[in-house]
Amino acid sequence: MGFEQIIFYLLSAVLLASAVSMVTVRNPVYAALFLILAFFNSAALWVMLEAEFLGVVLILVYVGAVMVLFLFVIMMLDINIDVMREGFIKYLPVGLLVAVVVAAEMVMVLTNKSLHIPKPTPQPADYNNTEVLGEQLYTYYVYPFEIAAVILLVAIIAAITLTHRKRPPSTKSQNPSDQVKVKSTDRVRIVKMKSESTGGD
Amino acid sequence: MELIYLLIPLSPLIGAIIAGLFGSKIGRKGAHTVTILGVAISCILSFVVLKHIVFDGNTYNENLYTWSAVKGISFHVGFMIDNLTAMMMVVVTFVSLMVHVYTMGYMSDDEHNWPKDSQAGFNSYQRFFSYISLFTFSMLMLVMSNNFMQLFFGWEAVGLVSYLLIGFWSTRDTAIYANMKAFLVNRVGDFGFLLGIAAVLMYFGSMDYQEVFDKAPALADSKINIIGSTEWSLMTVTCILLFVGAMGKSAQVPLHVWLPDSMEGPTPISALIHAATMVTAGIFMVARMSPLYELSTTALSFVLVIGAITAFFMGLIGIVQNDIKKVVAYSTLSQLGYMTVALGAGAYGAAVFHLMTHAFFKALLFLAAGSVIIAMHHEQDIRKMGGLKKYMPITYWTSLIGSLALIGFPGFAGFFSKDLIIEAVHMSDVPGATFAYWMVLLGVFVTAFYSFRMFFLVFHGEERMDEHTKSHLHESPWVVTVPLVALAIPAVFAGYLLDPMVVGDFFKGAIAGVGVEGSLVSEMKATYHGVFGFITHGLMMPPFWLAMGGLVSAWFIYMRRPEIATWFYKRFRWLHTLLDNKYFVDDFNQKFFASGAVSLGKVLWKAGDRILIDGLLVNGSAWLVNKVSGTVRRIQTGYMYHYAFSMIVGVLAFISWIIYRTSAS
Amino acid sequence: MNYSVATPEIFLLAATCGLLLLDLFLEKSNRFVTYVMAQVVLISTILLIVTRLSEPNSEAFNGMFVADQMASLLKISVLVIIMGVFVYSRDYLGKRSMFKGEFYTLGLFATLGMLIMISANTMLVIYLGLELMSLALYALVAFRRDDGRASEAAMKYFVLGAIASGLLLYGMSILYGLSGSIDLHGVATYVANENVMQNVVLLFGLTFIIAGLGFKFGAVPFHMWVPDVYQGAPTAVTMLIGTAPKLAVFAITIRLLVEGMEFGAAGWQQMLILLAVLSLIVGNIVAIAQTNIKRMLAYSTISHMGFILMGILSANEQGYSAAMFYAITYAITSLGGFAIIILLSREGFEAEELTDLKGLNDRHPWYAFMMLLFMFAMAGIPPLVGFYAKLAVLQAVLEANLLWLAIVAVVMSVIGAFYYLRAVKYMYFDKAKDEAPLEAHLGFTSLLSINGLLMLALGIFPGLLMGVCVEAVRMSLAT
Amino acid sequence: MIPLSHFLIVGGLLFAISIAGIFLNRKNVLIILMCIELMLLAVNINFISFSHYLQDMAGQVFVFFILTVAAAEAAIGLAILVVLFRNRGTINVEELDEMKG
Amino acid sequence: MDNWALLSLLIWLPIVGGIAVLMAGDHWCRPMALVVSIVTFVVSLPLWIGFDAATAAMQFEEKRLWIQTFGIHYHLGIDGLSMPLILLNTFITMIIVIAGWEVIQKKPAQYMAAFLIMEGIINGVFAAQDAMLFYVFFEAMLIPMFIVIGVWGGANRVYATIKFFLYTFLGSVFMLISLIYLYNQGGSFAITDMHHMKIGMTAQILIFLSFLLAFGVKVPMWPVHTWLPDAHVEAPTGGSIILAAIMLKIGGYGFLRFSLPIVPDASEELTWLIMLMSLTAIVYIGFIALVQQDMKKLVAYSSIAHMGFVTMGFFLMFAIHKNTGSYDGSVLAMQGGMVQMVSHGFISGAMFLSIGVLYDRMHTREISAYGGVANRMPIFAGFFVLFAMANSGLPGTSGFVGEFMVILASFKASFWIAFLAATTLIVGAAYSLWLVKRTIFGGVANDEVALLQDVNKREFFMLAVLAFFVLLLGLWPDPLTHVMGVSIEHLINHASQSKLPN
Repeated sequence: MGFEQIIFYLLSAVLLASAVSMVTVRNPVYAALFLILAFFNSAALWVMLEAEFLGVVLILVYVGAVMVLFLFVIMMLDINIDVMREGFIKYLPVGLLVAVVVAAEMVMVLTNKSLHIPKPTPQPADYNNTEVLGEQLYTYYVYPFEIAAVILLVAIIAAITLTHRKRPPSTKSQNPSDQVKVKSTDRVRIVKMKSESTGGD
Repeated sequence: MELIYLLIPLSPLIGAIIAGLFGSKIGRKGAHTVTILGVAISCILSFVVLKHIVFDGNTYNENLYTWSAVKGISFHVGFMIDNLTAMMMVVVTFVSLMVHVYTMGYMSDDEHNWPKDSQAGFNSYQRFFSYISLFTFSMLMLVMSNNFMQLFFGWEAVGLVSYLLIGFWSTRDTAIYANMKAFLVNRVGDFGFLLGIAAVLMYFGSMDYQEVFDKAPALADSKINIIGSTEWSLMTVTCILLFVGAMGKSAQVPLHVWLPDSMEGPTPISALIHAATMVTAGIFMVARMSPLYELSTTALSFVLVIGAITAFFMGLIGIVQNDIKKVVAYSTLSQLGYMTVALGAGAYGAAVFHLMTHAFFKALLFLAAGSVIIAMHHEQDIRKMGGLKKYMPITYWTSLIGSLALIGFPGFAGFFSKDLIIEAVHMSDVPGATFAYWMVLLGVFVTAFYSFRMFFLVFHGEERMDEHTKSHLHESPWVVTVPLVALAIPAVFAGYLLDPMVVGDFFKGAIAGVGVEGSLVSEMKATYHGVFGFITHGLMMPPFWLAMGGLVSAWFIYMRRPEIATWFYKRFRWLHTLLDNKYFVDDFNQKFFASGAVSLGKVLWKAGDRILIDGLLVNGSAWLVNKVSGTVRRIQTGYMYHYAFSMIVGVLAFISWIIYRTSAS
Repeated sequence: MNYSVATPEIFLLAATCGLLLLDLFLEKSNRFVTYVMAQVVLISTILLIVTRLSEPNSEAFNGMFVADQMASLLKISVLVIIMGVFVYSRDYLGKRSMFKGEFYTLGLFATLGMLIMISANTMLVIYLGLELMSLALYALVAFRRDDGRASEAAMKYFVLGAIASGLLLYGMSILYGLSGSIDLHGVATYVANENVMQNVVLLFGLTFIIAGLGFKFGAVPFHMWVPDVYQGAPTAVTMLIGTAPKLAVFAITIRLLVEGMEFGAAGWQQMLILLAVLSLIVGNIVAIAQTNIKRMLAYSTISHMGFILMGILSANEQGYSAAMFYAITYAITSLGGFAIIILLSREGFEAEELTDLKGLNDRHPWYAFMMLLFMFAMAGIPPLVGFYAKLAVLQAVLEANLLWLAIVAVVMSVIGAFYYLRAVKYMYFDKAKDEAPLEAHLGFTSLLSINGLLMLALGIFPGLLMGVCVEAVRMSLAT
Repeated sequence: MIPLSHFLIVGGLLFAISIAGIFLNRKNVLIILMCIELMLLAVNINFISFSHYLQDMAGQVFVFFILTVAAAEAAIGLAILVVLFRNRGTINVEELDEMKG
Repeated sequence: MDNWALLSLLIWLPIVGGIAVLMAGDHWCRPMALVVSIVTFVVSLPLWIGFDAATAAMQFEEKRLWIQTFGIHYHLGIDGLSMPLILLNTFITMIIVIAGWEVIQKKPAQYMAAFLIMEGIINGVFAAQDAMLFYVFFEAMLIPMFIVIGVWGGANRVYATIKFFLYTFLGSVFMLISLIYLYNQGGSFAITDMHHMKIGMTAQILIFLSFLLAFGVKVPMWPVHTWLPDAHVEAPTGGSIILAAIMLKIGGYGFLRFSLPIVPDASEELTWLIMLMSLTAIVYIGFIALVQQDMKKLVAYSSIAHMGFVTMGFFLMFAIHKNTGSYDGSVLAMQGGMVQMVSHGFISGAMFLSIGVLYDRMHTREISAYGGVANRMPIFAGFFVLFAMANSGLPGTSGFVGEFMVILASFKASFWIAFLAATTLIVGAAYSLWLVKRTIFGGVANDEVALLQDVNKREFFMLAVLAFFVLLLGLWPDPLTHVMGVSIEHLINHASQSKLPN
């Protein structure tokens, strides 16, 4: 077993283990962290497959943005984690059975000889994955690229539409411009009063 | 001449239409005038035709219009006028005319027969005239027909009018029960009749009498299959089927049950329809078809036995009847049996002859009974009559003539025809003839007994009616008595036509066997020595003595020693019960056929339609779909993971299937 | 590069972005302008497509975009239907504080997604178009933010939709691995040289593709989202989801299965048969048990998708054109059906239950008559258009020698007729329980009338549209 | 040398795990969203392995777009989640069954 | 007379007229509907006058391409089989309009419009020469009928109308499959092209069964008849009339137009089945009719029994051929079936109308609620007895003609077929007369009956017209049989030749 293989199996094992943990772990924060671990491992796998750019993007975009978003939401929605895993065991046999059958069948099919493609020769050292990909994206794949842009736009619009809301009038908040504009007369009212009679018997 | 033939049936029809549709406009007088005029024209013209056909020796057989023509088969309406037809036309129109006249008196107070709130009672007088004229038309169409279809037309049409007239007083439950029963029983006969016609059409390929008769000899030996491979003679099957029709219309056992009940109708129609004309249509039909019957001894034997049974056993019932009309009705049944026996023996001429004489004297008897009923204020129970002789002399004497004619007193019309029949049966060699001979012979005694039982109970002895009725008793008006007298004449003298009609060649060409060497007719001819010879011969024969015995017994038992009747009643109570219940045939029919049909209908409806088809198949499948729907919708649990699960299972199933398939191949 | 081929899409994108900006500067009271502008955009897009109708089939963007007859026809239909949705939903949105610019921008983006799907010629663009449409629709379902049901529906739709996308993608990855191309032509070339029924990997990939498509169609067993989303979404959005997207999904199905894998027909035909039969059975039978009218229409949609799939699985040109005719006419029909539901609703009252239809004939005979037409059209009773759609599909199925399938289909449509009849029964035979007057603006009523009478007109003269569909399919698949 | 099928099997197993995660998880919608991310990751592994073995950039390009879409999807998914939480006060999957049948 | 587009006019005039009536609103709808129906009737008369009875070819033909994709033509034409039925339809519609004149107070415009539209559609059914056009009309008819029963029907109308709809719909969808199959095989939807196609035996059997289901339900034949009693009972008078008088005929017509000429070999093979079903209808249903407590149900069941003669008459040709080796008598049988159809149109229409007259007064159809009606309504009673007699097949009325011909012809096929068929003489009379006895005759049964008023002029007119036709057809059926003769002969010639591919 060569070094490459050892690395591959190690990464794969960790990847799968973290995926299983993500699915089974009780606390959603841990789940998110396991997912991040899975992303790291697969990013490494991708690098092994000479897809350096995508590996980096996966970490930057997924771990850096998407998963942070997830964690943010987890924190924001104060969820009672005690009840989170109830019934998991109850449904486990059926679920496991289906999952195992799916996995078994997938393995059966994916080892089929028609998918046997010889390992290509490694790219030369000066091969720049990012450059090739970038060139393809901005020339040949410009149309999908534009669509992807629209998709992101839609995501933005949708997210804002759904979550952004005007604060209800009852909410207490400051208004800086009003604060700045304030004058002394607004704050202090001088009231003239008659002096009280002090005399008295 | 064609115009005359056309006018004969149409003039009563026109009268019927006018009286029926415009009865309220023309009033009672208009109605009876127009209908009587119509029938009178018809009657007169019938005599003209009689002369033209019989004496001038013409025959007529033409089609009037095509009812429908279907490839190879055409249905026509047309007339065939020969001696038989001419005679029937005269009988029908004459009796009908008499009945029309009589009706003016009988129905004059008809509105009393209706409840106050019944508008159906308005114009019922006009309606009645319309019906009997319509009947005359139908009957004429029946007898004048030259083909089977028109025969069936008339056959059913007279049935319809009979239905309407039996139920004329439609507010009476018994009447409307009786008319339905009459129609249905007739329909049973028609059922066979129609099948017979179908057989004729199938094997003879025509509906026309003449064509059928022409082809008959060639088909005499044809066989047909009905059940399995058993071969039946075509002629036998056809003739028996046709005769089933006659059994219905002419009230032969076991389809006789409707006739006694039909007495629920007003008396004029009992006379006209249920004694003189319609009920004899069956006899006429068989006589008309005699060329076919001659070819099947089996059928004749069947006819003979049925007739014999009817003649004797129906007569027996007459003895225990107390309703004046019922007695006459059973006597009619019995007499129809005589005619049928004659047909069965092959003496068609004798049957038709008896038909004619019977028409006169039986119409007479009915009308006389009607006259009594009017006088008694619609009381029909003979036990509540008696001694009417002095109040109603004309009725009395005409009744006596009728009764004597009925029992076959020598010299009266019935004597000739009935003796002739007995004679013919005696000579016949059709299987069953011996049985029939004894039946008709005993029937003579019975006939005399019940006829005079009634006669004595009505006209003689003590007056058993209540005082109110008695104080109003008087002879009927002229419109009633004139027809009585007019009918009494032929009741006496019609018999003297014996010479030409039966023994002569009067029916040659119209009825089979006439003028053929070696046939029954020729045998009878050989022993015949003129009318008076016949009478003197008759005086020495058993029928005469039996008749006298019956008459005397009736006189002795009911006039002299009524206790004998009581004793007899007590001693033979079972017999009385049997006779009084008409051999339980009605009960059997009611229980078995009527209730049976209703029960069967209910079972079929509930078990078949409601439970099986509707319940199980139709609503059942709807229920099933609903049930499945309710179950399947529960799969839609609302839980996201179940939804996802179903998707995954779907994919999984596909993959498994693919792997199975590709690895299998 | 020939960008002009994609002019309509480019215009729609630009105009939608413009509308997005415009809306920002509009007062709430002037929202009507957004509505009008959205309609103008749609009409203009239609006109742009129409001007290109006579041009031959052409491709753009390195073959990723294809403009053919089928695409033009489907696009026009989609745009027309979206216009209808906008007209019908205006008052509905207004009364429920949903009359916002975002509805229109998201709606238009979804439309753009559909157009992209229709013209897509590679798996990549198919996927992106699908996602563009789906994401916009997910958001629209949840558009009524204060409605718990809507957000539940949106969540279900989103999660299941994402799973379906995952399945589709997995299938695409397998196809890519086998053929070495994400281009449909490349896939087609590969499939043409393979013995499909022996190639387990190809069938494996195909399974995932079919599952993904089946989800978008709402075919059993991938249908579970349909009833919940139909019921939960605001009716205006349900109307949007239930109509135009079916056409887009039809288009990508044709692209993937027919243009990409026509030689693999033997493989996908059998899978589609299963989906079609299950859809027909489950859709029709479960619809009977429904009391909620939107759920009922959801199950009815499932059954109709069964018919569309039947057309496709016939794997002949008659079948494709029949399915196309079916999809277009069905979309128009169900548009009208939902319009009636909108009509029955008013401020503070959602017409949800079938019983809300009671006595419609007494309340407003004309609307009742229109609904009658929609219902009988869905049931497939001539002379309404639904019949010809079924006729065409059955013809194709019989042409493909699938007699038993045709029998299942007709038996199920008899069962299905029951719940359409029940709707008619409520309208015509029952007394109204709700006497409130039915109000609608002129645009609504006139469009509804046109929509209803179109059922009849297309039923009496179905030849034209049918001919166009046949021609479009023939022309498009000829290349 | 690592054969292609090994990479594919890793992808396949990952796919299976994510599927199992989706329907085994009955309490938290967030986990489901994460499972979806995992599923897309599995697909991406497939694409990249194919891309590498086929020496074809299209697979990588596809992955690029999948990543983009996945991000957008996550944004919308989380937005819906937030809306849902606001309306219902829960993201428990078992309580999202108001509509059924 | 070559191209006046008379048939198109007959289809579209009432439909457009119906829409106009709908628009006209409740106030003017009645006279308008009457005018439309009369005009339609008048327009239909030239069909009779200009009809050439010497040819079996289609007359008054119109042909235009309709749906190019499937080569479906808007092809109309009539022969001796369809022409009388079209006239019957236009005639009966007039009666229905008059019958609903005062009775229908609820949404009269919709009521009238529904019937006028239905008239047009039914004319289309009889005139269509393209199978798909036929099918479209055949199905379209369900919609107005569904509404008519459902809106103006009785208490249990919803069940009845949905049952009616689904039953008939289920029947016809299989026919659709068969028609498409035939199209796929022969490339044409023209009925005449289908007549000349060679078809294998298995296919013939299946096609025959599908046609049997479609038309058998419509006729209706036992055992798919149970929708009819329900539909009749619940339908308003007009609905019952059109149902019995016209709709049932479409089933019979379908057998002649489709089953016999397209799949003669299967028809021959399965004649036993038809005979079995027909005879069961005659005997079994007859007994069921006997025990009905509801007048309409009784007449409905009797309709089923009478239609048994129609189907029997149509298929006797094969039984006759089997028994005698020739087709002699087949024409008589088929002719009988056709006459029975037309006659049943008048008689059952009249019966339902009569029941409607009673119902309008008493608001019940229970036989037991009546008795002695003749005492209060003598004129009506006269009509009723006449129609009841006609219903039981009395010679001289139209009811006799068809039964007579069929029974006569059936004897050629088998004694037992004739025997069982002839039992209708007894059973038919039994239920008809028992009905008459219980309702019309007898003493005044109760206070409601005592308050009855006799028919008014409108009712008298309708009943009289129907009575006239019942009698006319009974006394002189020749004009009717004459126009059908050649077409029937042609059909029998055609159906007697095997269509199996060699």
